[in-house]
Amino acid sequence: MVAALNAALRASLDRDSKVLLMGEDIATLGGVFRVTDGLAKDFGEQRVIDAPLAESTIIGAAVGLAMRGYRPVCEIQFDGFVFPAFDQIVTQVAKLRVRTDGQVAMPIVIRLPFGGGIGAVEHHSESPEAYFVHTPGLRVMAPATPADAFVMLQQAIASDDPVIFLEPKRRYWDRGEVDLNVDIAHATLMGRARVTRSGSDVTIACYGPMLRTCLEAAEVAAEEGRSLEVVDLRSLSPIDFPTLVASVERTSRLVVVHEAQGMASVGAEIAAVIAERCFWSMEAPVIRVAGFHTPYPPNRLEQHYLPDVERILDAVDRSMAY
Amino acid sequence: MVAALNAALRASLDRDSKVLLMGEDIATLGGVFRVTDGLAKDFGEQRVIDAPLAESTIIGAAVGLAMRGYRPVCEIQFDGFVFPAFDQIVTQVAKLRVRTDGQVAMPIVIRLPFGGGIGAVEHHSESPEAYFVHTPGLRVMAPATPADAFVMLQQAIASDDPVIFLEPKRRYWDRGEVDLNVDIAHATLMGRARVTRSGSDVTIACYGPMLRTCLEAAEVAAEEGRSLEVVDLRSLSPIDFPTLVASVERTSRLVVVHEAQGMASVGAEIAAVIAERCFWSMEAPVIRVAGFHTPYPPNRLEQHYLPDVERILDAVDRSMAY
Amino acid sequence: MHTHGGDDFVQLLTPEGERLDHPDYPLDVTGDEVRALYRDLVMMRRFDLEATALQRHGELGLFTPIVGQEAAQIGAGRAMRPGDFAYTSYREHGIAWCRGIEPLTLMGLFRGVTNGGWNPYEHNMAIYSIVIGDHVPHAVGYAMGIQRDGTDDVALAFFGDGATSQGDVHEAFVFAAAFHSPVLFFLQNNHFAISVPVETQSRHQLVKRADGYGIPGIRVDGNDVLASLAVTRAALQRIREGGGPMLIEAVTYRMGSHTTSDDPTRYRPHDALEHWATRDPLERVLRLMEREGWADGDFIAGLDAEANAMGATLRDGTRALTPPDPLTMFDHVYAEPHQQVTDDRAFLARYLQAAPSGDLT
Amino acid sequence: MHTHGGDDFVQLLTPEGERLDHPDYPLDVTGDEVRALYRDLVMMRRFDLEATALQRHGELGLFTPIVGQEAAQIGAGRAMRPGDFAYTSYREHGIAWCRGIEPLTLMGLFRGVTNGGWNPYEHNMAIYSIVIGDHVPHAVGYAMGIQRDGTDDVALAFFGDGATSQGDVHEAFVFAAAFHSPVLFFLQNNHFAISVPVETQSRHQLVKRADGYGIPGIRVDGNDVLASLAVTRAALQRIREGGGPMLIEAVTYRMGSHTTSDDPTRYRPHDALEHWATRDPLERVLRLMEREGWADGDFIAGLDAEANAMGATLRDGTRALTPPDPLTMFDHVYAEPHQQVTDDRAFLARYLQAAPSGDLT
Ligand SMILES: Cc1ncc(C[n+]2csc(CCOP(=O)(O)OP(=O)(O)O)c2C)c(N)n1
Ligand SMILES: Cc1ncc(C[n+]2csc(CCOP(=O)(O)OP(=O)(O)O)c2C)c(N)n1
Ligand SMILES: [Mg+2]
Ligand SMILES: [Mg+2]
Repeated sequence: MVAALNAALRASLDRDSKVLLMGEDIATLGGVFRVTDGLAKDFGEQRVIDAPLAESTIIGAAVGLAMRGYRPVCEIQFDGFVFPAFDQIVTQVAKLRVRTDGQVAMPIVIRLPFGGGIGAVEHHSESPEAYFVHTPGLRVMAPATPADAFVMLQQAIASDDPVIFLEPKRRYWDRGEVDLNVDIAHATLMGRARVTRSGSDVTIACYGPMLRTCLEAAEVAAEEGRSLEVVDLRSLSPIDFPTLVASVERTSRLVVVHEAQGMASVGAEIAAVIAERCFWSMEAPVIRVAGFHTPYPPNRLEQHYLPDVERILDAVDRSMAY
Repeated sequence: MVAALNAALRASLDRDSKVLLMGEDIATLGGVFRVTDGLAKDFGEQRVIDAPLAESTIIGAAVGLAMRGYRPVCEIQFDGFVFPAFDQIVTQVAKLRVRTDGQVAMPIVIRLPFGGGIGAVEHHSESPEAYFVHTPGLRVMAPATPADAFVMLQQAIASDDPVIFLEPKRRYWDRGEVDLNVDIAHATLMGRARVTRSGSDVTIACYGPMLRTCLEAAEVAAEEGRSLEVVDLRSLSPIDFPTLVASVERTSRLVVVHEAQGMASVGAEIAAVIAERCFWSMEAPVIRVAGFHTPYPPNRLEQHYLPDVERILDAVDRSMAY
Repeated sequence: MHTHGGDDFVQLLTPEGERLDHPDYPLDVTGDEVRALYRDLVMMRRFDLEATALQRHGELGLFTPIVGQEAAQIGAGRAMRPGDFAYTSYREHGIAWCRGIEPLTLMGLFRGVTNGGWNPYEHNMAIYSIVIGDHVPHAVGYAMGIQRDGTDDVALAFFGDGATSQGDVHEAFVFAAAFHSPVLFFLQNNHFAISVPVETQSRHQLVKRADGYGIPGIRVDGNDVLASLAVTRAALQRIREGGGPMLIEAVTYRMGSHTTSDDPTRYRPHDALEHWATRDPLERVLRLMEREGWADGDFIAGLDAEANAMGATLRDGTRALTPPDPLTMFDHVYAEPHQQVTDDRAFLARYLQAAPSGDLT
Repeated sequence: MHTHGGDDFVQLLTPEGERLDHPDYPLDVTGDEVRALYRDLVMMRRFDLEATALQRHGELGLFTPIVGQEAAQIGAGRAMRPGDFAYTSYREHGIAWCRGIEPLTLMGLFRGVTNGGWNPYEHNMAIYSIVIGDHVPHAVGYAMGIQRDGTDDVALAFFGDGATSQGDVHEAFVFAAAFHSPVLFFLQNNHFAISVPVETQSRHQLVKRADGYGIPGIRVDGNDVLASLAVTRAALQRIREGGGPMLIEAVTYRMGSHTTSDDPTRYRPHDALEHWATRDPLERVLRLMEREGWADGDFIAGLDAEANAMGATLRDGTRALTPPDPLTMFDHVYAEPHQQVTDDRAFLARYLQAAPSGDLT
């Protein structure tokens, strides 16, 4: 996936001279995950910028650059370091378009490696998506595969809206087919979910790092004679409810899976909406599989914190038991 | 309510010499809403502190004061100004207890006037509670009446946990009986909801500024022959689901009301949990009444943004129509 | 504490209306130029009066008075070129004036019919920024854009003494210094952040902050429009020539309340207004003009008439500012459609149709 | 750019092991004292080697090397009194050592069995802070507490050159200056924030930042343990006596990688290591001791044995650090019960009982 993201950045830098990258350690080092590797060399320091160590002004400066006509793509090094920039994101990036009655665009992408499962120290494994989904004015996207990472990042950069682009860091090293010649304009539309695996018993909604885990669960379930339909949400704001509702109307059951803690989360939103829209067809309540209501634990305990195949199958069981 | 909060602060300062107040304009001025009026005079500059204009370090310094054994009560002047402090709140205040394996307590209260309806300019009418409810390690409370404000603020200050204390600013000027001699230890427990009005047709769950509006709606509904039960949540983290479930089991219908935008909100959490726990008894899906997915509008439009009696009754109608 | 009261600043016009020379900031001005500046000052003071009155009459929810700070702002504003870009807080009516934004346009925010009010690109001035400090990094980002465009424009960030405590303002200094960006930080030290005196933000002169970043700083008499003009001009010129960021601290005083909701009697030292009244920014220009014979009765009467006309336009125009259609609140949340907004908008549209008054609380 | 390389700092011991005098920072040290300091340095260097090796062998997820920075930290750490309180980032193993925290205790975080590891009150040192800058305001708050308690303790905040760009560090300066709080800011300029050279944070000496707040700043040779000790002692003394906050910039160099995951060959100038090797913090103390006849073969051999023993304890102890019971993750989220935690805990408890391995991914 790292290579796919790198290729997407390269393509975007090539396509539009207004695209700039900014972040900590992204130029000379090429990013701690090497997502920007080689880009400073090829596009120069003016377009691939090593910033001082200050997230708030990485985003704040991006706002000014956007106002001057640029399209900044900012990297926040890890999920846990996005909070110093929270004010600029929520108060300025998300709101400036509406505050100026549409006269100022905020074509800013904030790339955020997120999620756990890589054995990192604290603050390096968080899933802050709900904070952004709750915030009007932001789009939130999370690719789950290299192919989607390649397409979706380019779409995010091309969008005139600000996008929080969540990169599932435990999938950074995943390999997969990427069609580098895909026509971005005709690829799966931004904001659309995708039914990644069809099934008839229970719908599983997930995104980012959990897609692979959910597909594994579906494999195991299939062996046990249960047919799971796996929906990759891809976009978290907006959420593609039409696709999800259509799936749930077929299966009558839904399990939502994410790593983030559950209270007032994306899973809560999905459960609330589906419970309403599919009220007459649900044969079981929406079951949520999420991180616990604790700060992310020390990494030797993360396997217990993170939803895994077993917990997903347990939720499927509970759903089927209704 | 302002007087009740002032009395609660005074009582807490009197009771425990470790209690300190810190914020912008709280000492000499007595706070822009006069909640701290007179306290600097009576308790001195060492205990009622006018801080430099920097929210992040108001909270960050409170962390250090707490580590030195103090119990800081911080005022953030308005809801929209809490975001510069977001990192300190989410990363430090919420997590330090668990990060130190319980050895460091964070008895910090963050007072936050919140919500709209007072005709203020932008950033002065927001409802950021979902951000905090989503964050493990924080307690979130919102009183709706002067009497509760008096009790709950003292409970929050006495708690060893950090509390985001949301004060419904459009109710600041509400008057109501406050028993200044109430025994805090025996008052309604922290974290408990209260059935403010009993009814049989539909349960309305709300908190803070919306309680009065919901009670008004219940009055109107009663005239039309509909019996609404109004539950004042009081605490948003934790949420008192036992009380809420008991109510919904009686009425089989739930409407959740808040000013905050709906996506991944407190309303979503409640809808998700109730849909699951009351799956067999619900005669209608949970209906949510919330702010829209837009930044808070210019104040001349706020009446359209904020849930009002009509919108609540409309939701009741929709619930009853199932 | 008097660290902030010291007169160690650039002054070109004394309170008594005497011209001073300054080796680094020479300024030749003609009678016409001074008259033009005086007109700006007078219009701003009148604007302030009128807007305050409009608030008192219930036509505005709130207003942020400028009185006392006219010279700092007009001097800086008149030093700017059209291609420069200003980021300000909520009290820079004088900058808006110099950027060609009609006084009436500013009323939209305070009347609650918009959160902005003008097209930033038409005037090269961002909308007012209310969250303290937030806009200062924006100016630096804009300046980084200027660098990439290769023009000699400058971005300006206007902010107050209170704002200097915010982390964002510091970070903006860091970035500007690191990238040597063409940005002018213009700090109006009006001695208060609401009720909190500047000494709570710093026991040290605020201009000294610049030293720590290797950014040149200049302290100027903010009640002296000529000094503010000359110093800002010189700074802008230096920045245009590639000199990198600069900081100006304009020492002034907020003669009014913080906003019309504020009650300064609770915290303002009782003799402060008297003291600062002797340093009034308008008075000294008038004295200079009298001294030089640049202002006759006709000029003054003409100005008065112009101010009256502006006041009338402002009053009538403000009353005529009506809230937009409620559905417009959904219009610009996103550039491209967002389902949640579409749904919420549809809900409100249906709802408004059912209950057209829409105002039932 | 060489603004940061300049030797305009306090040095009491040259790289060649010669003692220098300094008018402001006189230091009388005995052979015993120097030997004790040397022991600290040696133990830290060994600790670094051992921990790095443990990481290479898969026993730690990550480690943050200290090599090169031993003198800055040991000097500062040994200047502290027990009642002082230290807030540090993740690389202050030398401070931890001086605060009596066993090297093994530090391994918990890096092995992923805890996010802390020690009781801050037992050692008067907060747990490591990973989010850059966050802990600096904590030190100021703690110092405000000291002021209210009326003791003469001092809070210390240790942070890096990269951290100086963070808004929180600036705000901490602002608060400390405003309240004249007893806090010592100790900045280790090791020339890098991961790959980013200090010049990107500031083109100007970092110690100069202090000037802007009216905070006295001292620049010290961070590879000279005697200078670090003397300067920190003097600063602490001044602060204890009510002198208010101070900043020390210790100029040093990160000889290792940022963390064991980092590859410095991608960004470190190729001759930098050679250059800085000539300024090694241990070497010069050894030379001094040799010169003075303070270190004989026995002493060196004894030290070596002690370091070996520490290494063995570290290796064995680290391997024995096992993850706590999964249910402990719920233990200290709140002081008082929270229903959501209670529910989640019950869920995991049931779940672990059903599938005791708990590790099925
Ligand atoms: C982040 C933030 N915190 C608090 C406020 C509330 N507030 C509005 S103006 C103000 C004082 C600002 O003082 P200063 O920067 O000196 O500007 P002045 O009002 O004097 O022009 C405060 C605290 C705010 N708008 N933003
Ligand atoms: C807020 C934040 N942003 C980014 C990071 C990632 N990060 C970890 S260490 C580091 C560099 C810190 O440099 P410096 O302050 O000089 O300390 P040093 O590592 O040199 O000791 C960065 C960017 C972080 N931990 N916190
Ligand atoms: Mg001010
Ligand atoms: Mg460093």
